[in-house]
Amino acid sequence: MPGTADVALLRSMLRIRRFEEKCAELYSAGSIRGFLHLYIGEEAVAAGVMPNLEPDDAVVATYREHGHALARGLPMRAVMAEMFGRVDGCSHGRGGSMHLFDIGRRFFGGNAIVAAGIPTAVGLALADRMAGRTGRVTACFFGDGAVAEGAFHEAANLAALWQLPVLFCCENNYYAMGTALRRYESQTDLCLKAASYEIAAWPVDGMDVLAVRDAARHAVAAVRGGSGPVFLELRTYRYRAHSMYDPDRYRDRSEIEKWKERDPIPALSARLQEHGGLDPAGERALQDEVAAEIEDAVAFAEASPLEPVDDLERWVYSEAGTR
Amino acid sequence: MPGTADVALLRSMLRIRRFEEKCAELYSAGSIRGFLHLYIGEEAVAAGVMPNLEPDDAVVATYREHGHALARGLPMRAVMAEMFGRVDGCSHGRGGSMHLFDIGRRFFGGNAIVAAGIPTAVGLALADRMAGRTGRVTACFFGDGAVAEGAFHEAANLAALWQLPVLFCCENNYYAMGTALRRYESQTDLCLKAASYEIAAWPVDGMDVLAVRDAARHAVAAVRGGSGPVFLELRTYRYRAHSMYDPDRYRDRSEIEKWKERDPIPALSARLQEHGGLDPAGERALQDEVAAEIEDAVAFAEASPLEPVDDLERWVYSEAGTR
Amino acid sequence: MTTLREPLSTTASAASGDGDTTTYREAVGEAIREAMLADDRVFLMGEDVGAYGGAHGVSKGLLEEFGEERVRDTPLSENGFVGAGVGAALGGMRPIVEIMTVNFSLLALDQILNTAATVLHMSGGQAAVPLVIRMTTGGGRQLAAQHSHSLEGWYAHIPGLRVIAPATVGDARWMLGPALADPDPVVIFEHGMLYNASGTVGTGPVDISTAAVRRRGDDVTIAAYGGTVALAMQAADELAADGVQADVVDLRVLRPLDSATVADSVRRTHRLVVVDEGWRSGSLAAEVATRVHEDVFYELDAPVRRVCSAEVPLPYPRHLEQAALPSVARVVAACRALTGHG
Amino acid sequence: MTTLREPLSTTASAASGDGDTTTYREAVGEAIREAMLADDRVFLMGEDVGAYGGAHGVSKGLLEEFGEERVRDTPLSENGFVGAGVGAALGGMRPIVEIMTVNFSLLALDQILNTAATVLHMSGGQAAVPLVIRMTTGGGRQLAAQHSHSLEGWYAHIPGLRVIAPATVGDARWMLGPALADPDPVVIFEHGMLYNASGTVGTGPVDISTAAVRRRGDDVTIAAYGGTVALAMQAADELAADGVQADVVDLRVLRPLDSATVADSVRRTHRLVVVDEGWRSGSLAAEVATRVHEDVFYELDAPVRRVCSAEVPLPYPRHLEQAALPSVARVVAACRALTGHG
Ligand SMILES: Cc1ncc(C[n+]2csc(CCOP(=O)(O)OP(=O)(O)O)c2C)c(N)n1
Ligand SMILES: Cc1ncc(C[n+]2csc(CCOP(=O)(O)OP(=O)(O)O)c2C)c(N)n1
Ligand SMILES: [Mg+2]
Ligand SMILES: [Mg+2]
Repeated sequence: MPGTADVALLRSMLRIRRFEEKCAELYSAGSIRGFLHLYIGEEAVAAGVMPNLEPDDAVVATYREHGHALARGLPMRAVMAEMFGRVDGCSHGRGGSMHLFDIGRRFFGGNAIVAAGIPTAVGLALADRMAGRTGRVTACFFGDGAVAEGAFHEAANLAALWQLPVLFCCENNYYAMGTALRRYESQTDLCLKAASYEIAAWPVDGMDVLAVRDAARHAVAAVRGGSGPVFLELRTYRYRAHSMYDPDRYRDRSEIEKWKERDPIPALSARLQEHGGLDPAGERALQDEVAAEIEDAVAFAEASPLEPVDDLERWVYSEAGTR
Repeated sequence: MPGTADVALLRSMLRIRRFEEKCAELYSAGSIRGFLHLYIGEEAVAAGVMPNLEPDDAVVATYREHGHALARGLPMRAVMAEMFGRVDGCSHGRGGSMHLFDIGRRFFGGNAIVAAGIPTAVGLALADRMAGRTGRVTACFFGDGAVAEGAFHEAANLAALWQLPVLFCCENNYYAMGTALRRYESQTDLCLKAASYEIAAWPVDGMDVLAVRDAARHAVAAVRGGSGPVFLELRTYRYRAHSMYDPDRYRDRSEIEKWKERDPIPALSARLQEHGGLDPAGERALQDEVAAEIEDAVAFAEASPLEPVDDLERWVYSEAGTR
Repeated sequence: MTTLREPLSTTASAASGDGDTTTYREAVGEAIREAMLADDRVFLMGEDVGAYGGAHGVSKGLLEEFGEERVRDTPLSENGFVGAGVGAALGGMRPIVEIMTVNFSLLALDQILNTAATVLHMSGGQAAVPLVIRMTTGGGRQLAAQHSHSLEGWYAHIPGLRVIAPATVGDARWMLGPALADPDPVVIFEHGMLYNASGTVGTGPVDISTAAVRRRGDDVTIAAYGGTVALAMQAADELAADGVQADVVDLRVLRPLDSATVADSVRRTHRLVVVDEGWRSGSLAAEVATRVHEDVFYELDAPVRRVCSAEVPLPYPRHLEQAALPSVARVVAACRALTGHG
Repeated sequence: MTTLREPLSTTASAASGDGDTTTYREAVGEAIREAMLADDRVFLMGEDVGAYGGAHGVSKGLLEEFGEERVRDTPLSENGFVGAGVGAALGGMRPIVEIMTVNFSLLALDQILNTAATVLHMSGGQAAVPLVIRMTTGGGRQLAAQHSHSLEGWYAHIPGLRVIAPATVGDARWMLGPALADPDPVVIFEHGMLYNASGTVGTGPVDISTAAVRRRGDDVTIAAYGGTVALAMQAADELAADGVQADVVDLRVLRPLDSATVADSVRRTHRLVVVDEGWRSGSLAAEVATRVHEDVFYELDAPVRRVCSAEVPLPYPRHLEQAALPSVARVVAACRALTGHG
C-alpha cells in the first residue's frame, strides 16, 4: 500500500529531475559554467537511499551530486546559487556544480576526483567509531567507474578490516564516461569486489525507487547495528551525456530508450495513481509545487551577489577563531 | 621419483640461502649497506617457480629479490658485486640489494615500492601480446602486503581484462614488515582478490619446492597458452627480520621455530637421500660447490672497482646512440 | 579562446611553405595518427581515448582507424595503466599514455617518478623507458579546485624525464615525433584552453631541447610556456602600442630547461618577467628566475618579476578564477614596472 | 650521525632551563605521547606504527600504552589511509597520520592535494581538515633511487597546507603540539638522518610560523632546513676558523615560507647561500632565492647561490651518494666564493 512516504519519494525524484532540466537550460544560457554532470535517469537511487538516513549520519558524494544534495535536504535555493557561483550558494559559490557542501547537514561534498571520496567516508565512519558515536552511518556514493580505482579497494579493505559503519552505494550506470563497464572491468559483477573484502553486498534495481528504499533500509539497519560496512550495487542508467562536453558517441540511442521505458518517475506515479495514493490533480499539484520551487531557486540565485574579488584568497586557510 | 631436476632445485635453494647468509655477515662487516631484505625461509618459491620459465619470458620482482635473481640465472658474481655497489654489479653498482637488474636475462628488477612492479609486469605482457610474441610469460613476484595496495588491483584488472600472459606470484609470508596479514586484510584468503577479477587463483604450499614447481608448471602452461593471467598464492615464511633495521618485536619466536620445522632445504635433501637421488657425499659436494661459488663471488665483488665520482650523472638519461 | 599568432621565429623547421591552418586539437590528433601509421610499436592508451574520442576530442576517429588493440580504452586506474605503459615501453613498444588531466596524474606519480624516471638509473643504464605521457593541464574553464591545476613545475623537477609544453599548433603537431624517438620518458603538457586555438601547422619535426623566441624586442623579456604564451604575446602587443618592445620566449621545454635562451634575451633586454600559471611559491617561474639571477645577475636592471597564479585552489566563479590566473593586464603591468613605463 | 648543537637563538620558547638531552627519535615519540595523553581526539595511524614500533622507531611503546584503537597499524594503502585521516579529521578527530617515507607519499598525493588541502576552499570555508601528516624524508643512508627523495619543495607548493621541517631535537619535540592545534592540514618532514641526533629538549611550544636564526654572523647568510641545517652549522664553524662569520637561518616552516627572516639576515650580510637536499632544478631553494632577489635585490653583493642535490636519482654506493648530496665542503665553497675568501 503506497502512503505519504511514497509520495515523498515521487516528490524527491521530481525535484531532482526538474532541477537538473533547468540546470541544463541555464547551462546553455551561460548562467552555469564549468562541468555539469546530470543525474537524470538515476534519481531513484539518491531519492531511495536518503530517507533512510538520520541527520547525524554523513553523506559523501561525487561530482554528479545535485540529486544527493537535494535528497539530503540542502535547500534548493542554496544549491542553485552554488550552480551560479554566488555567495549564497551552499559552498559560498566557490565550488559550483561539482562541489556542493553543507557540513551542518553532514553533506561532505562533492568530490570530483573519481573514488577519492571513498576514503573520506571511511574516515568519517572511523571518527564516529572512535568518538563513541555509535549508531551513526556514513553513506558514500560513487560510480561503477570508481571500482577500478585503487582508492576504492584500499578504502573497502579499511572499512571491512575495522568494521566501520560505512554504506557503500555504488551507482552502476554501466558507463564511466564513454567506456562501458564490460570494456573496463574483467569481472562486471561489482558485488564480488566487495565480497573479496568480506563486505556484505547485494545488487538492487536502481530504477525502482521502492526497491532502493527497501534495500537501503535493510543495509542502513545492518550498518547502524555495528556489524560493519555494506555494499549496494544500484543498477541504474544515465539518460544524458556524461557532462555538457560529451558528444555521447559511444552508445546506441536504442539502449537509452530501453532504459527510459523503466523510468522511475512515471513508474512510481502510475503505481501511486493505481493504488490511490495520488490522483491526477494531486500529481499536477506536485508538479506545480516543484516548478514553483525551481523558479524561486533560480530567482534567488540570480539575485545573490558575486563574491568580491578582494576576497579571492579567503578559505585557503581557516580564518582565525574558526575552531 | 626424484631426478637431476630435483637436485637442481636443492642446489638453487642452497645457493640462495648461503648467498644470503653471507650477505648478512657482510652487512655486519659494513661491505653491504642500505636496506638488505633476506629471503631466507622462502627459497622454495623462487627456486620452484623459476625453472618453469624460458629465457624469453620476463621476471619482475621486489626489494627482496636476491633469490629470484639467482634462480633466474644472474651470475652470482654480478649479484654480489651489486650488493657491494661495484661497477661489475648487475646494475653497474647503482642499485644495490633492492635493484638487481639484468635486462639481457629479462630480469626487470628489483622494484622497492611495494606493488609498483605489478603494473610493469602487466605492461611487459601487453608488449608481448601487441608485438605478436605469443607464448611468452611475464612472472611477477610480490608480497602479501602488496595486495592491499591499489596498484595491485588496478594491474590485476588490466591483466584479466586484456587476458594478458601474466603469472602473479604472491609470496604470502603472512607479514608486511611487522604487521600480520590478519591485522591488515579483512579477508585473508588472497586468492579471493584475484578471483574477483576472474583470474584463476590457487594456493600453494610455498615450503615444498616440489609442490611449487608443479603448481607453477601448470600455471605457466595455462598462461603461456593464452588463456589469461593466473594467480598463485605461495604460502611461505620469512625466518629473518624484515630488513637489517628491523628489531623483530612483532612475532613469537615459537612461530618462527614452527615454520623452520618445514624448512624446504632439509626436507628436499632428506627426500632425495631417501629416494636415492643424492647420497651424503653428493650432498657434501653440493654444499662445497655452493660455498666455493660464494667465496668466488665475494672475491670478485671485492676486486671490482668503484665507479668514478665523475660519472655521477650518468644514466639519468640514455646515452646517445643507445637505441 | 585566444588564437595564437604565427611564431616570428622558431629554432625548429626552416619556417616552410606549409600554410595550412588547423586547431591545436587536430594537430595533436594528426601527430598521433602519423606516429601510429609510421611505427607499429606506437599505440595510444588512456581513459576514454577510444570510444569517446578522447576527453578533449583529440583522438576522435583513431579507434575506428586503428582498432581496439592500438587505441586502448582503460579503466579508471591511473597508476595501473601508466605503470602498464612503463612496462610496455620496457617491452619494446612506444606507448603514448594519455592521462586525462594533470589533476589525475597525481594518482600515477609514483609510477612516473619512482619507476619511469628512475629505472634507467637504478639498473645502471640498462632499462630505458621510451614512454610518452600526454596530459591536459591548466585552468580557465571554471572547472574549480580539483580540475584546474598547473603542475608542470613538479614534473620539471624530476631527473630522468623530459618535459615539454607545446604552446603553438605547430609545436603540438611536431613535437610528438621527437618525443617518441626519445629513448627516455617524455611528458607532454597540453593546456586545456589551447585545444580550440587555430594556427598554421608548418613543418616538422620541431626540436625538443630548446626554447623558442616568439617575438623580438629589446626592452624587456617575457618568458612563458604553454597556456601563458598567448598572454605574453598579447601583452607584448599592448606594450608595443606604448613603444615598449618585448622579447617573448616560449620556454617550451621545461626539462631539461633551456634557460640559456632566456639568459641570452636578458643580455639584450636587461629585464625579465616570467609568466607561469602555477601557484607562485615553488613555481617553475622561481627556477627560471633563479637561473637568470645566477647566470646574468649583473646584466639585470632590476630583479626578475613573476606573474603566477594566486595561491588559492582555483575557485569556480569566473570573476574569481580570472582574478587568480595570470592575465594580460598583469603581464603588462609587470613589464611597465620594469621598464619604467608604469 | 651529526649532532646538532644548541640553537643560538630561536624565535620560540624563551630558551628555558630544561637542559635534558634526548634523541630526535625520542623527542618525536614523546611529542606524540603527550598529545595523545592531552586530547582523546588525537590518534596515530600508519604502516607499522604499532606492533613494529614505527619504521624509524618513533612510536615504540605507544601501542602498549594506548592500545590498537589509538595506535592504528594500517595496511599498505597510502592513498586509503591518508584519505581516512582526512575523513577522520572532518569527523572531529585529530589524526596524526604517518607515511613511512616521503617516497611512498606520492601514492597519497591525490588525497593530500586534491582533498586535504582543497576541501576547505571548495566548500567555501566549511570543511576544515585538522590533520597532521608526518613523514620521513631525505637520503644519506644508501637506500638508493626509490627511497631517498627529498620532496619538501613540492609540498611547500600546495596552497592550504602548512609544511614544517623540524631540524632540532627541540623543534621535533615542540612543533607537533601547535601542528595539532592548527585547524588546517600540517605536513611534518622528519629527515631520516636526524633520528639518532641528540640535543636538548628545551621547552615549548615552538611557534610554527617563523624561521629560526641558529647562529649569528654578518658576512654571509646560510639558509637551510631539515637535514641540511647541521651541514650549515658545520660549514659556519669552518668558515669562522677563517674569520668569516655566517648567519645560519633554519627555514623550519616551508609553507607559508618565512622568507622575511632570510631577507632580514641578507640586509646585514648581503650574501646568501641556500642549502637544500632537493634536486636543484625546481628546488625549494629556487623559491627562497627568488624571493630574496625580489625583496632585497639591491642589498645583494652577488647572486644567491644554491647548494642542492645533483640531478640524479640517488645512487646506492656511498661515494656516489655523498657526491650527489649537499656537503659541508660545498656549502663552505659557496660561502667562500661569495665572500671572496675562496
Ligand atoms: C581520478 C579521476 N580520473 C578521471 C576523472 C575524469 N572523469 C570524471 S567522471 C569520470 C567517469 C566516472 O565514471 P563513474 O565512476 O562510473 O561515475 P558516473 O560518471 O558514471 O556517475 C571520469 C573518467 C576524474 N574526475 N578523476
Ligand atoms: C608503497 C610502499 N609503502 C611502504 C613501503 C615500506 N615497506 C617496504 S617492504 C614493506 C612490507 C611489504 O610486505 P610484503 O608485500 O608482504 O612483502 P615482504 O616484505 O613480506 O616480502 C613495507 C611496508 C614501501 N617500500 N613501499
Ligand atoms: Mg558510471
Ligand atoms: Mg609479506
